[in-house]
Amino acid sequence: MINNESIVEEVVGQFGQKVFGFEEPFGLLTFTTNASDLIEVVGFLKNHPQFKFGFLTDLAGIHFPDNTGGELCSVCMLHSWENNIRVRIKVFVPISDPKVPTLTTLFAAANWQERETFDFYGIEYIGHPNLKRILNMEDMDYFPMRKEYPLEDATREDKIDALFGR
Amino acid sequence: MDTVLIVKAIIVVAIFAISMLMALYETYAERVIAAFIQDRVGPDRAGPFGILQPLADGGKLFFKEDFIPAKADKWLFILGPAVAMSTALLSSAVIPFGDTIIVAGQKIDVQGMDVNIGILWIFGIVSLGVYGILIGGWASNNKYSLYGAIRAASQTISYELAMGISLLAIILMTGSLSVKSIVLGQHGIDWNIFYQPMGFLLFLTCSLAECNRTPFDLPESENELVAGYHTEYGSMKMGLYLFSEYVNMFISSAVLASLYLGGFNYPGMDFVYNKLVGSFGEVTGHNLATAIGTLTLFLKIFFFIFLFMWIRWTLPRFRYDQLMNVAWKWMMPVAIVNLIITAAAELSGKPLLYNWVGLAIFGAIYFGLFPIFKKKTVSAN
Amino acid sequence: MSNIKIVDAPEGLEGSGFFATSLDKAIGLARSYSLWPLPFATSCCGIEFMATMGSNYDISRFGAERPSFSPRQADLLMVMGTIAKKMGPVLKQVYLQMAEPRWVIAVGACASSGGVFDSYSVLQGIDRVIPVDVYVPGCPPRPEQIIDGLMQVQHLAQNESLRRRNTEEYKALLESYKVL
Amino acid sequence: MQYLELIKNLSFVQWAFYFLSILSLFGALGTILSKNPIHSVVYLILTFFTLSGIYLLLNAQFLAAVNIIVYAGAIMVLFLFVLMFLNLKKESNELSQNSMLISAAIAGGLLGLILIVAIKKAETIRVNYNDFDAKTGMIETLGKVLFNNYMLPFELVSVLFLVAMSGAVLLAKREKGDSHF
Amino acid sequence: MEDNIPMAENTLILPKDSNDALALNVPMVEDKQYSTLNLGPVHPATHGIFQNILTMDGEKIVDSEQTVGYIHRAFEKIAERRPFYQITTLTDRLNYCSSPINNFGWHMTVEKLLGVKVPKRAEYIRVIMMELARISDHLICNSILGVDTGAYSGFLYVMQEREKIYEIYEEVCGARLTTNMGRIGGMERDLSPTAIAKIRDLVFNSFPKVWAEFETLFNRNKIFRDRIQNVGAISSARAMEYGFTGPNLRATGVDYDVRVIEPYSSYEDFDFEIPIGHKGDTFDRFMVRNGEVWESLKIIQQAIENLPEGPYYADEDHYYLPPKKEVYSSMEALIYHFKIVMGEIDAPVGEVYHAVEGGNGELGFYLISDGGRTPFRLHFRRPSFIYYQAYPEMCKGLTISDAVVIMSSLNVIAGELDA
Amino acid sequence: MTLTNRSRKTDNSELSIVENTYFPGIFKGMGVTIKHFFSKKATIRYPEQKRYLGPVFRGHHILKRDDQGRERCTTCGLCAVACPAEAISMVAAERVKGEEKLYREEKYAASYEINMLRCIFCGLCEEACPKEAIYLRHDKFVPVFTSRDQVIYGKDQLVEDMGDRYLRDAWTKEDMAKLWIKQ
Repeated sequence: MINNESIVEEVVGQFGQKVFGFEEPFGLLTFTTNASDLIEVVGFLKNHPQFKFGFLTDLAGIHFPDNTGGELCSVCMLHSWENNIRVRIKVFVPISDPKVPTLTTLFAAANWQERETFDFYGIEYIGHPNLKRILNMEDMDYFPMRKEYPLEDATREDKIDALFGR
Repeated sequence: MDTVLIVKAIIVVAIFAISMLMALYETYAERVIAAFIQDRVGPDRAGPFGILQPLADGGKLFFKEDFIPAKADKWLFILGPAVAMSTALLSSAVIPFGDTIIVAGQKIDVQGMDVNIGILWIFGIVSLGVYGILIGGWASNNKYSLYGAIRAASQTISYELAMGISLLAIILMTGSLSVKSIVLGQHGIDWNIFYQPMGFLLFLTCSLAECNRTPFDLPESENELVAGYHTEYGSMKMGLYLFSEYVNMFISSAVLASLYLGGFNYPGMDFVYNKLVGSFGEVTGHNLATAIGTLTLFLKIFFFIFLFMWIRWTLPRFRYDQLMNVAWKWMMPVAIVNLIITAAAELSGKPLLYNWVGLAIFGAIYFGLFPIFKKKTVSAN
Repeated sequence: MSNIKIVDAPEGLEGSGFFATSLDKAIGLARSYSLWPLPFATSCCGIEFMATMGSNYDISRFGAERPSFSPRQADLLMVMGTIAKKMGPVLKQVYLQMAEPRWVIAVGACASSGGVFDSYSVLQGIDRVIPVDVYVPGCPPRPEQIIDGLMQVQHLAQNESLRRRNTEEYKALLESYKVL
Repeated sequence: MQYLELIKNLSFVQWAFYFLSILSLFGALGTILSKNPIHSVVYLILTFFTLSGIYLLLNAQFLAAVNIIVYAGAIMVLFLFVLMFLNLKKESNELSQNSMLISAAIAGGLLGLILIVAIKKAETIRVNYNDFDAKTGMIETLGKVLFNNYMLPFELVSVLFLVAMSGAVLLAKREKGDSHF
Repeated sequence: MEDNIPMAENTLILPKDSNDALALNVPMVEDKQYSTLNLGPVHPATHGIFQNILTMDGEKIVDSEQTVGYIHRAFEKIAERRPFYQITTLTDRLNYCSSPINNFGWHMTVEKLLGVKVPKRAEYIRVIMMELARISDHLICNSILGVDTGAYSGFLYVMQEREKIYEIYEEVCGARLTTNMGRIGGMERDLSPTAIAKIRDLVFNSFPKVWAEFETLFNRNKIFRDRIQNVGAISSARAMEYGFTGPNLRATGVDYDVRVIEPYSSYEDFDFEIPIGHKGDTFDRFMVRNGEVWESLKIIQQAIENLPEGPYYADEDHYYLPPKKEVYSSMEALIYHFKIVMGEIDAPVGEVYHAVEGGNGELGFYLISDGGRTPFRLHFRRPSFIYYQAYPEMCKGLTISDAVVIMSSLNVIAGELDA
Repeated sequence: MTLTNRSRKTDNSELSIVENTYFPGIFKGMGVTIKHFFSKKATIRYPEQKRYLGPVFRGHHILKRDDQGRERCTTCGLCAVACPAEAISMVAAERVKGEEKLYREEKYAASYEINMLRCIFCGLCEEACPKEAIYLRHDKFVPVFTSRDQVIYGKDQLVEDMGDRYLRDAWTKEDMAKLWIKQ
């Protein structure tokens, strides 16, 4: 029976210090790896004969402004259907040089999700076949999901912001 | 002589006007029939029961800004709808809308002209109808239009063949190319449909294709080509295209009714004729009988128009290659088989019986042998 | 059927001076009952437009059932759903391709004002790009409200003179949207 | 004045003839003079039409109908069909304008010469109105002639067309691969 | 080339030496000219707005390039500035064909974060509503497939049934499409007797008939079959690569269904099957959706028959608004009322992923909470966005008519696609 | 790949020879449509016929008065905070002596504006209101607008008209539950 412990065991056994920060929030195994090892780790999990993490469920970016040196996080979530177990892998990169290797070599589904993350956070996926903005206009010059950018459209006129501490 | 000419002129003008009026109200009928089929009520605001709806559409289209896209070929852009409309109207000339009327002691055909190549005329005009679409679609300088035009052209050419061959069977039976004599040959209830059920189905299908109606409405299929060949047309030019489609439908229905459902013939017509002549006198009685015949024809036309719309609001449409397959691999062979059966039946001297016998044999062969063919092709793959 | 409002004949058609009625009225009536919509449906409101076209509400009663997806043939641009800033130029182009007379309905909160999406990517109301004749509130509006909007456009069409589209004010309006 | 008199006295048929002739000449000229091939085709269709009209005047109804069905209705549609696919913007004139003109002039002149000779040599058959069969040119007559006097050539031609058709089908199918050969 | 080797046109001649190669440096196959066709953004077949630039060889599609984002609305950014309960209104607009699924999916995510246990009755009501939403979603998709192939009437027949589902929504929550149904911790109100009667009437009487009729119209009609069979097929391995979920994946023959694999909201109580297809073509997608509608009906029938008695919301003062009467009378209730409305619900720190089976597949909510009144980060796993990538591969080599059909059978919802 | 034991293959049986002639499908379909042709029509002729929208439909906003005709709103601002579209704004004022007939609480809304084009009719304001002051009417829509100036509804359009009071079956869900039990 495969459970979180056996995965941790196996992954740590394979990669040692390259994987760290194991957590289990709400039963979902989460760990961190370095950008340089991401492909290897994900590929290992995908091709593992027992784990069979053959499905990339989700790929997203996160911005932690207070986490100096690793402000941007690219998180991907794998799912093993046969064993019905999920795993979440995080990669932290500095905002000054946000470079993460692409997962498109392993999962075709990563293509647009990485483009979206690039669009939102400016995380550059090395080796991505077509890394350009997907949802926003091409000529946008900032990454809107980063925390420093305001939500509101500056051109809205019909609101009084002074009310109720909004 | 003069009265005859005047009456003839009146008939011609009336046929023209009726075609236009029919086209106008076919748009209304389409809306209402579509609505009823779809559990709706259809237009009911413009006039009682929405009866003024076509006028509203026409009025709007006339006063809509008429513009020609900058990249379009100006003259051909204008020529397209004009050709479409005129070719649509032309073929009504040879359809006998009734028997004869007696005016000033002379019998006059209720028909634009009775040429002895009537069917060829219809055929020729129908084959020209595609020019309107082709020219208009090309002149718009829009890819969707071009695709629509190309589809229309290939579709029309393909279906004309099957149409022609299925018509040949009729010509074989009656030995005449004149529509009038074909109609006269189906006196009473001796209609061609009873001899040519398969030919009728073929011809019906082909007329659907020639009118660009569903399931053959690829040239203007709005989910694929936006509006097909008339994507760039607005105002009355597009109105002409729409009208020409409806005029075509009317003409097709009339041709179908004349060729297969006996035109102005109806069962018991001799009895009615004799009664009318007996009670109203020679001239009035004859004219009244003709009027009843014309009414019958129009009833048949209405039926076909309804059928066309009914089909349209039921069936999905073909894909381009399937359309071609149906034309060349299904309809053509079947039409040829039908022709052979008809020829044999004609030779046998008992056409009605032997047509059905031939069809039965064909059906038996088809349903008996088809599975074997199918297996072969499957194994070949 | 008895309680259906039927269009009255334009005034002046009755009585002796039957040509006294202006052409404007007749054409206005014709236009108002033949508003072919261009459903510019982007999101949720488009589904409600489907419901409006559906059997239960049946927009065809107003003669507006023939959706013209080609802007050349449409009289009424129904903008339904969020218009993002990326979509704005497309919308404007569609508007430009339409032939006069043309009307625009902004259906729903997103199209009218941006609605709940007060964000960097959403256009805060399509009236920043093209002139709008009727705003329909709701998110999405019920079919009844969409029909209300359509009837409002019918009202506008009936009361519009034939020459309105040539007037200076109208040109100035278009000029202000830089669409002339 | 004399001409005016003449024009006045023209019968309906003659009027129609002159009208159609002028129109057909106009169409023919348009065909060769217009720059846009599509326009040329449209002019050519017009020419076919007027020619059909002239056939009708000659009481050759069948010929008129067939002319429209086959030429205007089918062949020209295909022409137009093919032309639409072509990229018309590109000038594909390899010959210069001058050499084209010269060669066209020579060819046209030769053709004209032959025509003149032929017409000069030709005997005009005068129709005897008394025993002229009004049905000449009608389908019945045509059919009888075709299937009696010219039975063999007619059948041969149909066989030829069949061969051509099957050949065309085979050629068209070849594109897919060599499995059909 | 004086040698007398008979040369067929397509015979490939191998160069003998470099000189010969130069002489043969003529393209053997004429360079084909491709045209491009712009399918969208304003095209009737793109229900919702996205663009496909198709490279066409005649009627054949050689390649296509997609542009999305025409209704990008920045859900995730807005969500970072809104209290949890207001995000429900955003989820309404994700996949607007099946809003209740999104609503409840979000509520369940937050409940998972807060550790709220929802009573059985609320879960059953949720199941009923979610399955109704699934039906209405599949209705739209399948009948639009009919519209795209040219048969319009079937669409209007089933839209009447959809209208009935709307009426049920209206009875339950007060809106038709963007339902904003349910609250964190349960439902905002119980099912009314009218609503129950309407649901019963729908699932036991009217709907099965109409759906059977719809199937007669389409399932065995050869024209329709020919249009959709063997069109846009994708293998299950490829589909997995592309992250397909939901009916589109099941059409390829993989029976992955979140409702069964990771049952939520009491789905384990119900007996239903997972219809799966054979080769993943458009016909399979159509049939899988058809089958799922029947299965959803079965689930609703079971749920409405066995609807448990009891409260319809979790008895959690901190998260569920107190009754209005208590707000007037008790100070405590008033404080909770203010706190909940202001969004100060003391959410724990943590990250949650919760997936539900949405109309188009696995709809996931990835929520990171830093304890504030709003999510720190909320990411929606939108199935349409992920599987729509496969579209160019699916329509390559087919005709434009097929492209349209594939697009509508994929059921790409623009709101979900662009978020 | 099968992950569960609950999967069922869909029917993809081949069409029979007869069905391959197109006719059975066509005739069946036409049978269905002609049946609908003669069936009862589902259409609601809207401006004349109106549908009952259910007891909880979220339509036009209304600021309720109590039975003495006093405005209930106390300008606490919860509705504005709860509004996801941020469409509500208000200005509070203190009630002065002599105004007890007008306002129920000590604080009242000097102005209360809702931007009707922003509003998404989610009903959160109604739920947030502790004073049962704001309601979304179940019997009335917001009308359509023809210009931007009309869209911000002030108190004159929102406050209940005592001559034409807004009534509904139940004002809170608890009342409603009681009502259902009676049924």
